Amino acid sequence: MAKTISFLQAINEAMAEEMRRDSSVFVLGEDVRIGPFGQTAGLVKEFGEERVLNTPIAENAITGVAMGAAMNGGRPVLELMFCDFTMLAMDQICNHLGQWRYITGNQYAVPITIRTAVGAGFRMAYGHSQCLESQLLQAPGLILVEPSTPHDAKGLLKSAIRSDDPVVFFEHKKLILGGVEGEAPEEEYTIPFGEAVIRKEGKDVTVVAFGFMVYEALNAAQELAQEDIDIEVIDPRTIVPLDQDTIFESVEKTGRLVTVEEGRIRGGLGAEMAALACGDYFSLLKAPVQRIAAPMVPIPGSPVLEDLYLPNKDSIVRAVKRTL
Amino acid sequence: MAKTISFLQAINEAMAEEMRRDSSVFVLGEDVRIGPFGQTAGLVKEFGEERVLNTPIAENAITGVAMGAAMNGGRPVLELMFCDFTMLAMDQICNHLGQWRYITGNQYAVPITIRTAVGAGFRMAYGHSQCLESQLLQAPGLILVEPSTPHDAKGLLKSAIRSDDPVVFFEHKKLILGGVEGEAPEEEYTIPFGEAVIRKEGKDVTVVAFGFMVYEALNAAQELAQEDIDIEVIDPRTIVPLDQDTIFESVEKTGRLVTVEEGRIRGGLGAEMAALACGDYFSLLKAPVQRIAAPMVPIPGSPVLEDLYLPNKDSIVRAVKRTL
Amino acid sequence: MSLENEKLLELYRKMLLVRAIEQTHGKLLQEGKIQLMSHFGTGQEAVAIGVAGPLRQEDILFGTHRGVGEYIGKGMTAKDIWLEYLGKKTGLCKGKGTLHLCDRKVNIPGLVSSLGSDFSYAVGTALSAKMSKTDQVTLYFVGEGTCNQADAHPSMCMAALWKLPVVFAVCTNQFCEFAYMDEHYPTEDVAIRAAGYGMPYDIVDGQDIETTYKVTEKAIEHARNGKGPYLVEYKTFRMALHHSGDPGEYVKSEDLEKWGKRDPIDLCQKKLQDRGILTGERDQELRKAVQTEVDSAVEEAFSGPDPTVDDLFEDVYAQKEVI
Amino acid sequence: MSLENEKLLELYRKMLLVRAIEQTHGKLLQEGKIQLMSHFGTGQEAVAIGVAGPLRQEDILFGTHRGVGEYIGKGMTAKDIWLEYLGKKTGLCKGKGTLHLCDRKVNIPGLVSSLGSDFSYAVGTALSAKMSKTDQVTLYFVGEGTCNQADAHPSMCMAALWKLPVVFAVCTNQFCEFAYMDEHYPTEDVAIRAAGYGMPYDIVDGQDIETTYKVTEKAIEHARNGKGPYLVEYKTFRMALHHSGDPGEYVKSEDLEKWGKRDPIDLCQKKLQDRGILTGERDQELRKAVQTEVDSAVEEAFSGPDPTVDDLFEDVYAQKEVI
Ligand SMILES: Cc1ncc(C[n+]2csc(CCOP(=O)(O)OP(=O)(O)O)c2C)c(N)n1
Ligand SMILES: Cc1ncc(C[n+]2csc(CCOP(=O)(O)OP(=O)(O)O)c2C)c(N)n1
Ligand SMILES: [Mg+2]
Ligand SMILES: [Mg+2]
Repeated sequence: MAKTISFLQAINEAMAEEMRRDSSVFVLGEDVRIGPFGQTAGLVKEFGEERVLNTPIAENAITGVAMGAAMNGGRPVLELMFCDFTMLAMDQICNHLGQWRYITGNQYAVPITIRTAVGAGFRMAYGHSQCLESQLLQAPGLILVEPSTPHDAKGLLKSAIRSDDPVVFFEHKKLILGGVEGEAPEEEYTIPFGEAVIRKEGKDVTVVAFGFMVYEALNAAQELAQEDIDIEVIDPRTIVPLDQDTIFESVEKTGRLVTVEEGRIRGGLGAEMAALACGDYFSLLKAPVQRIAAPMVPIPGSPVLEDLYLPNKDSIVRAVKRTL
Repeated sequence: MAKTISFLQAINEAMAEEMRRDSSVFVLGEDVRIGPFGQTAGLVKEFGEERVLNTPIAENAITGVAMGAAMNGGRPVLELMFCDFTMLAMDQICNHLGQWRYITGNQYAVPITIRTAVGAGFRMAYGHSQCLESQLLQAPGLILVEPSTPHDAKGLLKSAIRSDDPVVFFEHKKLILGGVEGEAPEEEYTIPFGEAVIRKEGKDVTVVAFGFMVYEALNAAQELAQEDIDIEVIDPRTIVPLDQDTIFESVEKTGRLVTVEEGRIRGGLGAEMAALACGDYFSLLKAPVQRIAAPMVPIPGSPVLEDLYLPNKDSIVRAVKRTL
Repeated sequence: MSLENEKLLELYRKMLLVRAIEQTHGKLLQEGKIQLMSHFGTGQEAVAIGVAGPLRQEDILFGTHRGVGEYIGKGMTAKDIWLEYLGKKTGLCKGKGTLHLCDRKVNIPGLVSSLGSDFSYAVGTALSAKMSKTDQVTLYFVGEGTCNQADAHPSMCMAALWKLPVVFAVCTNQFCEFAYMDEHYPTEDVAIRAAGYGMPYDIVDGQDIETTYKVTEKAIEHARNGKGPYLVEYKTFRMALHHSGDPGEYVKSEDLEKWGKRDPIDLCQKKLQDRGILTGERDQELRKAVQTEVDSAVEEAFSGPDPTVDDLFEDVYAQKEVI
Repeated sequence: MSLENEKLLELYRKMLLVRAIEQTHGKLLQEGKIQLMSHFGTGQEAVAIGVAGPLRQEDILFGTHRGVGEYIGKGMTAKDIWLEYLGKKTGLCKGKGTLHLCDRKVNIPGLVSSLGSDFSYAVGTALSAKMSKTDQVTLYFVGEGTCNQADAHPSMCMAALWKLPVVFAVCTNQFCEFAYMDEHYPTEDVAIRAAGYGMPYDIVDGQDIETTYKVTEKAIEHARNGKGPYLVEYKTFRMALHHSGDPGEYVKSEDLEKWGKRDPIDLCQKKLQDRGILTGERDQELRKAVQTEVDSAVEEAFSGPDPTVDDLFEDVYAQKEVI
């Protein structure tokens, strides 16, 4: 049985279901009792203030608190309101969180889920609009997830909460706040990490996009179809681990790769995919890999400039054509 | 007139000369009056405690103090002892330092130099051994410098201190502590950013390596020469801006690219260079790009494991051969 | 603590201006004419204006996200604010900062997006002032919620350790986003933390502009005279919601009622009238003039030039080629 | 404040063991047999052992980089320490942590590399203890220099706000690396900062093991009884240099002399002898036994198995395939 849920609801249900299932799961963050964007709204009613904990404004420390709780039997779901604020917690996330299991020789796992909102388009300027997923590529030991549909958001967040590895879970504001809806099973389900989905099959060019950019890529596909260009759109869903098999099976077919991300280009996931492409998969390539991403500039507050800054359907269309 | 100086001395002289030249230049950091690794040793004698400021242990805040001072006419040279600790200051470095000029519409520049030590090999384990240069690739507005010789260290650090843009300057521990020496002019000199140096000319394969890895690459070159493989070793010296011209003129000649870095592979500078290679420079490539870098694991304390973790001459030799 | 007539009148006018700017912002939002997020400082004007009032032009101010009080107090104009708010090329930040107000003319180095990241900037500007032996003071204006941010601590420590000319002005408006302060604080007051660094502090009423001005003036002179940092905590109440998207149900109506009776503009107006400085008629004129100032600023801003794609790539580095 | 004879003797033995481990570490370094960085706690043994002493096995301890005192105090063995120090596969952390000692058996969750990053972990472990309604206490042991780290602040704030069972034990050894504390602190004491959070605190002599033990015991019981966090500051002196590479000239010889007269092991030895608990002969036996324990631990460690390339890729994730 399927039902229609919004992206926001999907996140909310995933947390609620896991809190019901496992009493060691709890939610903490700044204003999570109300929910600045609404993902955690209502949880306090069902689970009480003890399991839905408002914290002071101190991102590095609350990340550490979640980590400490996880070392001692808790399974915290931490909300860092904007991904921009994960930069405050980079010491915890990059130096410790993903490394703790290893340096303690597997004595201590740190099963926490960090949920954080990414994305521009709301005229919030430089420090509330970034997509910083790729800032975490260099860190070992983390799982990085970014869903594009309510179905995936729910299934992947449930997997994240159950995971014994630390997960950073990115939620695009346009999906949370935009009222995006979709089908999801009534029944309990989870989605494993590392399995991409082909959102649209196609034979000419492989386009890999995640999060909100999946929709821009699908729009590009429609537009390109009118010129008889048939692209395949792949949504990796998890950034780490990355489903190389699905991506490069597609490239084997098309010989062409366009990577799409809303984050900045230098050292981004697109760079990593391009590097994989021209490394192990070099023989598959028939054309230069095209990277679509934001330029290496801060996000300006001006609506006009913000729109110019963002990758979108049009830049994807142009990139696809460059590969042909 | 040239003289022989050590890498450590080069750093020290660059700071001393700039402090003499410009009274707004000052040095701050944890224990800089003595100098944990010795780079700042002696400065306090010449310039006094006011211009050589020991700070409390608080990396994000001392970075912010340096930034504030720079907004108000100072030209601080901040030492963050280990690059691992730059993670504590990522909010300042990534969210603000490189973005301030832009979001203030060029009203406020933030001319600071952050010097920090990178590199493993000293059995210091997971959080005192990393090479985190590529953690800053995603941040706009920064200059990233990593010299491999005393000559370059001095000239580039002087340029960094004079730069009106924020610079992060990486110093490899093996170069600082290893007593590496080299020639440098007696006279005043600076080195512009964005100009790579060809450390060894060669016709078969282009190997790009920076920092300490330049020496591993040169050793690999010697070994490969015995098998009549003639590699070209390029030292970009600055990671941002990256001298694409020199690198890809070389690839035009060789058709083959090996990237080398001590940092971890995913999303590293090697990924970025590989992405450039299979993007704009795709037609030059005759073989898959090989990335040599550390694996996606924490740095273990065990000497045996640490040695296994590190890229070195042998892994470079193997990579070069894979391209042929 | 009473101020000269002219001074008090000027502060009153500034409070009116602040409220007019914010109300206009609210109206434009409601009418769907702009998307610009709002965090209004309604009810807190006596803190913001009182805190910035005693600063000299060469003094440095770090302000907050909440409204425009301290920016107006320090000398920014409604016109400059609106040009920037609307992201115009002719804005102070060329439309790139928008809400992140910055004005070099009056020594406001900008507004950070991560709360508390600028705690240390204020220590830094004060450090450089001390190093270059000017008598410039830095005032760091901050909400109580932000005082829990980690960097508050080493920043205050360094300010005290190095005896720097910086004043920490804490606006305790009882809220941190959607929660009362007591969900963030184990204590009633913020200011007592200063004692941990040997830093002097005061805790004062934030509704009376004469109090806020005078106490801040004292703290600033303390700092200017080389005696080191000072912390002042102003008790006030956020009559506005946190921002335009705030559900607001958590705010107790009795609090709104209680604090509403001590609106800082009303209090000041009464004082001015009681002292015979202001007639009802003059007051109406003043309010009208202020609204006109705001309206024409908004109008000019709306018709200002937008930046273009070239501007997107300008000002990242000193030289454009680096990107 | 006096302890039972057996207890005091046991603490004395542990102090001897700590010093023997550290002296042996120093010797191996000097002989060039190991490369392992050292930060010795010579002269501070009464703090480390006194602080860990009253903890139960199920209580959690976060220790410091300085020596092995608190680790021995909490129950780690010389053998486990040396296996890990030498990076052996049979070490507690399989040779991956080395200096970053961690022992789940005795509830030591590990040692961070960035000073102060674990301030918040201690709050987190205490939070989960409170949530799961155990009476487990967390003790966070820390140097005064590290108390300036930013996270000290929100961590103490949360501990007090949520009344968590955590004790902050501050070892003020007068130094932060190569500088006296006064280059880091605007105040004489660290502990007064606790008052800013409404947290009770004590400041005590760190040389007398009975004092350190008893005061810590009181703080731990306070926390265990649901009364919230407590901070204790122990005044001691770092007789060792910061680490093996420390030039050391900055240390005043009169300080070494003064504090040397109050060596915690000497003080405890005298107490034991005065009270007739320990004879000179028994003392020699004890010291010899302790050294033998250390020597055989070192020997066993040297001949322990090294990890292999497979181990390099183990333990990054719960499942290996993810890498
Ligand atoms: C680092 C960081 N965390 C969280 C936020 C989101 N945020 C914006 S305003 C605010 C509340 C601030 O409270 P306070 O400092 O008391 O100021 P007030 O809003 O009451 O004026 C929060 C949490 C932010 N901007 N930056
Ligand atoms: C974040 C961070 N900054 C700096 C260091 C380097 N460091 C190691 S020990 C030390 C001094 C610590 O002083 P204190 O906390 O008083 O402990 P003590 O060494 O005196 O025992 C410093 C600065 C570090 N390990 N981590
Ligand atoms: Mg507030
Ligand atoms: Mg100390």
